[in-house]
Amino acid sequence: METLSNYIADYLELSGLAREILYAVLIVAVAAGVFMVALTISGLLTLAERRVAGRIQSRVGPNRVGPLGLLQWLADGLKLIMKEDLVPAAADGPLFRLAPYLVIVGVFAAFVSVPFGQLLIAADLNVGVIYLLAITSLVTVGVLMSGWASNNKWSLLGGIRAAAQIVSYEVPAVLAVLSVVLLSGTLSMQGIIAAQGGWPWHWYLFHNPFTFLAFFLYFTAAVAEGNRTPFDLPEAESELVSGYNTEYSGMRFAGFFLGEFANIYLMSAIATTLFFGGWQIPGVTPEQQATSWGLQLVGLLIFVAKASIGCFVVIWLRWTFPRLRVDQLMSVCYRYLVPLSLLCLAANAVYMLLIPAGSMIDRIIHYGTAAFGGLVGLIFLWRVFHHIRSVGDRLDLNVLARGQKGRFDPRIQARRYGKFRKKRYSKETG
Amino acid sequence: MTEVLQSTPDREELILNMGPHHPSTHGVLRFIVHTDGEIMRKAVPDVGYLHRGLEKIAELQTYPGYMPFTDRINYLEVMFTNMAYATAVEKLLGTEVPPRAEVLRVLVCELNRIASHQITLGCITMDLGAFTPFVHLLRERERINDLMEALCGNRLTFNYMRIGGVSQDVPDEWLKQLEAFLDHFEPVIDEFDSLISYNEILIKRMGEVAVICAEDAVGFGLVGPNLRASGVDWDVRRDLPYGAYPQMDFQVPVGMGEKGTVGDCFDRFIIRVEEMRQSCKILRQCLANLPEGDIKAKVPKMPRPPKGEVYSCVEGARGELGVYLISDGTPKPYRLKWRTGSFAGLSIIEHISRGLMIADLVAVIATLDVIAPEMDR
Amino acid sequence: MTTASKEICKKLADKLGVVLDFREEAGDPWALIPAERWKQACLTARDEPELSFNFLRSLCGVDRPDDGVIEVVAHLFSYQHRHALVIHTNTDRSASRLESVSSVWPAAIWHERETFDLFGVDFTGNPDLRRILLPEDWVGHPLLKDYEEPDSYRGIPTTRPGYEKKKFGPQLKKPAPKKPAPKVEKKPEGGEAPKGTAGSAEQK
Amino acid sequence: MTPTIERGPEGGFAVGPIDGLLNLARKHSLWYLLFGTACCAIELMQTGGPRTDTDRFGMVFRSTPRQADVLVLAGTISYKMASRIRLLYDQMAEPKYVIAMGSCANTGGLFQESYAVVKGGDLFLPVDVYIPGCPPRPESLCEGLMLIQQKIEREPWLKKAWGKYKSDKPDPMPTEGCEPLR
Repeated sequence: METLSNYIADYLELSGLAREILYAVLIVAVAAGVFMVALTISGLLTLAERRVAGRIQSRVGPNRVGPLGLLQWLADGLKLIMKEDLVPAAADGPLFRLAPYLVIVGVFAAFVSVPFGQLLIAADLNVGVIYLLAITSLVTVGVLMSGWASNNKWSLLGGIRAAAQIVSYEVPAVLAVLSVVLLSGTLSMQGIIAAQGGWPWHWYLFHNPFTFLAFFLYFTAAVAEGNRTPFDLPEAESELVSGYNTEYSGMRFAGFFLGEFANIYLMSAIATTLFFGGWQIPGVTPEQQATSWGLQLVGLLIFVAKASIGCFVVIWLRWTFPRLRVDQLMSVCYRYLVPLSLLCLAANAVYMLLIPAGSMIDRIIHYGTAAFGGLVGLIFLWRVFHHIRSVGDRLDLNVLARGQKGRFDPRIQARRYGKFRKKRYSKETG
Repeated sequence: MTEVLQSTPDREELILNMGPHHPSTHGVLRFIVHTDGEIMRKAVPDVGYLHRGLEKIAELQTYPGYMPFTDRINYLEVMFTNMAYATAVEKLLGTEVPPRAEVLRVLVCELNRIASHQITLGCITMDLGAFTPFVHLLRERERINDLMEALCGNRLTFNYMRIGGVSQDVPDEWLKQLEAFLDHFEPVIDEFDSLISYNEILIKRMGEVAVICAEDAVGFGLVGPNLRASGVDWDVRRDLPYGAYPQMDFQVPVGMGEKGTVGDCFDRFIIRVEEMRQSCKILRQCLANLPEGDIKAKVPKMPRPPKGEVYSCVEGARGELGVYLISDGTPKPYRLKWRTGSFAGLSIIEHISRGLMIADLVAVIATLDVIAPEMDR
Repeated sequence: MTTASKEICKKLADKLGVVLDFREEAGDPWALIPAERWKQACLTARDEPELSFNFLRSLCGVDRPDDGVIEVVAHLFSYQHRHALVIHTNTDRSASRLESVSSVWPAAIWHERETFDLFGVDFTGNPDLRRILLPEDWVGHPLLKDYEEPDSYRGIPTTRPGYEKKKFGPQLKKPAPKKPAPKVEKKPEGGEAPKGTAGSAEQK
Repeated sequence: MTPTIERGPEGGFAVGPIDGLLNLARKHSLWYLLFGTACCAIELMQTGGPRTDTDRFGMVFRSTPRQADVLVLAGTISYKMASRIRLLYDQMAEPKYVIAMGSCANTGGLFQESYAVVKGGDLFLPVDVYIPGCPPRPESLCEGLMLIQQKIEREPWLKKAWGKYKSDKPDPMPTEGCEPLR
């Protein structure tokens, strides 16, 4: 940023004061840009969530506003702005008003150091990872504040649950991230990406078995920090009505809503950066990429694609899993995730100590992990497609009344899903 | 905020008001939950938000005229309420129902049982946080609604049965559609099992939670699937046979403590899944041996049952559904009382709620399958 | 069914040491138990191994203004012996009072509450006797045959404007002994959430 | 879909197009309250289900009244419930709309003789759309929601919002609603 400012100032031959003003204007412009990007991303994610949920549930999902319903989030946003601005009489006014902004600021400010491309980053901080982890903690304060200020017991429970959950899951998340930091030796987001490569076996995900594990630890903890199913206890609909945002309406609710979805993208982006090689293009070195605008664009697309897949997985989880209970949630964190992430950290340190980088053993472990991970992924994908095939496309369009059969074949399905029935019947007879 | 904390008499106790509008109370039902943080001291149910005075209305209607009101006793098991009332009046009148009508009654009842359990199972999963199975079951329920609509013209309040028989005969085309539905639906149950029933989180949420022992279940008057989940092998269809059920061959699933203790939430859940399978089995038998003949016995337009009283019960989707009917010889009932499963089912919650968590309460309400109109009538 | 019921009744009467009024009309037969022996009869019916009625199917009231009584009817069932029994008892209509059987079958708590709500029968010994179906501030017991509906409840008219109001209850054959206006006892710990729990959405 | 440009007495040149745009947004984002009292609640669920997917029109359910735009009175309303519904309505943020779904919510329906049923939701709430049926089919409910959409389209929103929020329907209980709840 400073270089850009200096460059423009030199070009225009500006004086000292003008340089400062230009710098300030640039900062504001970039901030606004980041805000708009984050807003658009989270808006589109709300739409994506509803469309994906629709397809998962044999529905269609919003498709009336704009082509494919692409403007649905704008309609929702406009409507929420125009709703009455309610502050409950018994609520703690200032805190109640402040809380959504903390959530928004906490999430959106983190977008500043998300490396969308090699050059496309608002601020490549040398403490990028720490900054991200620190600034997103503002969300906890906001959520807790909203729960407290609403003067509603359900909100209070939601806020307290959120605080306990986010603070607890911060621990395994940070420890998992530290493994990567240990390997790369830098806290800068760009630096971490640059330490990886374009091909999957260069990613930190497949660096060794412990980073592979660390990724899953990070992802689980991140889902929990984002309050998503199966860890969506703070806003558990069937338990706490809407949790901490029960009393919020209109624009303030939209703040929470956007914050939540921006958070999903953020955690996918961080996972992409730390474990999936970020904007690295396979077969192109960062030096080559830096020279070409086209390659920059490809890098951006690769980053966005990787992060979108992460978002999709999070949405997919949401519409598939039931919810954990509070005590189970905590025991998952402290009994399994924290020890495992400590193990990962220690094992990575030992790995770096014992196995010299670039040696034969190092490579074997690299490729072995990559092969293993690829295999797991393939088996998973195969199972997914297997299920999709056996269930078929079951949009309910009143098939029975038309006297037609759906596209799926009940016999195939019985064969594929019969094992549960068999198990149960054998138990009954036996 | 301090006000909230001070409002409780015991400063360590938080009193939560859950309902009558709460996403997990399925209609209008209210709990006053005394908690210590997340753990409940007790949950006191407060019912009556859908009290419609249906028992009083019965005293103002003629016997056939009350039939539409029976639909509203429980909108999820309309056929059962219809049948309970019809059999009660038939018992008083001493009417013999033709065999075809008996089989047709069983047929629609079992179809209705499937529809009812679909909503129940869907609500259980939804209350535990999984929204998708609920929508999938709604999708399958639409097919049953289609069938019912083709049969009697309404999707929810069927008003299909009459005193002495049923109102409409089924066309052959409808039977074929029903068979197609069964072919379609039986695998869907397996799919549901693989999608959610044996999901690890769901098992963790329901296994060993809110165990109701057999003694409590009987003492509090729990009936139907809730009673069977506690290990009491009792089914009105099999043990006090009525209608065409003696001809049917089916199993009665009983709680086995598959993922915990007998009588826990998971047993109550999985029993309903099993019952859907058994209902499919009964439906196939009905289709295979549907006798020919009349669908309605000769009953006077304005029946005047002799003076006396009768208690008649059927096995509804929520267990024994009884009608206590007193006639004084006039065309109008003197007194009519509904004995429903939900009313008894809910009364046990205060007893078992101590020590559960708020999230467990949701699971208990859902798995006990309480439904507002049945409690409040 | 009838003979079985008769035998059961006989057994019960033997144990109780009273002669029970056994009636057979159309439908199910039933036995009339004196009100003062009500709880004892229920206890016997539950505990006697030959009877062991462990399941209280239902307990309800029947208003008989012509006789000046409110009947309380209990339907019992035994899972062991698979037999059923219907027992009635009469309570005075002007001051209906009966001993609670909630200690015999816990299910009776709610059934008695319902009977209290709809008929005003005061069950002594019920741990939680308050209105269950109707609001706490409701006046009267609607299933009594002489119940009359007020014109409005909490500012909501009970008749739709432009509609004719329907009167309740079948015509009484002779003027019934007037039941005194019920006094709804306010329990201090009525389970109601106290004031100031204000929040939103009925979650208050 | 073009914005409806109204040149009515309230609209005028300047506000008309903006109003049209805002109304277009509002009408495609009707969130209804997840709340049903009786039989119609099941049909309400089915309406959100796969066949009559209201999400297509941007209508989703919210579980808290603060975030809902439409209150669907689905089913019979007892006197015990009426005050609670009134409270729910009062908790909703303006602009808010009420649909009376089914005969019971319209007039009390089948339960004219009942001592415990309110004879129509409009005795204590300003109702915008009445849907007949016992219960109405999901298609009917969809049509009801679309009638609300049409109503929104015609509203001179900006002018009204600048003034104060008020439903154009007379409120049958203009004072504090029902008696305060304990």
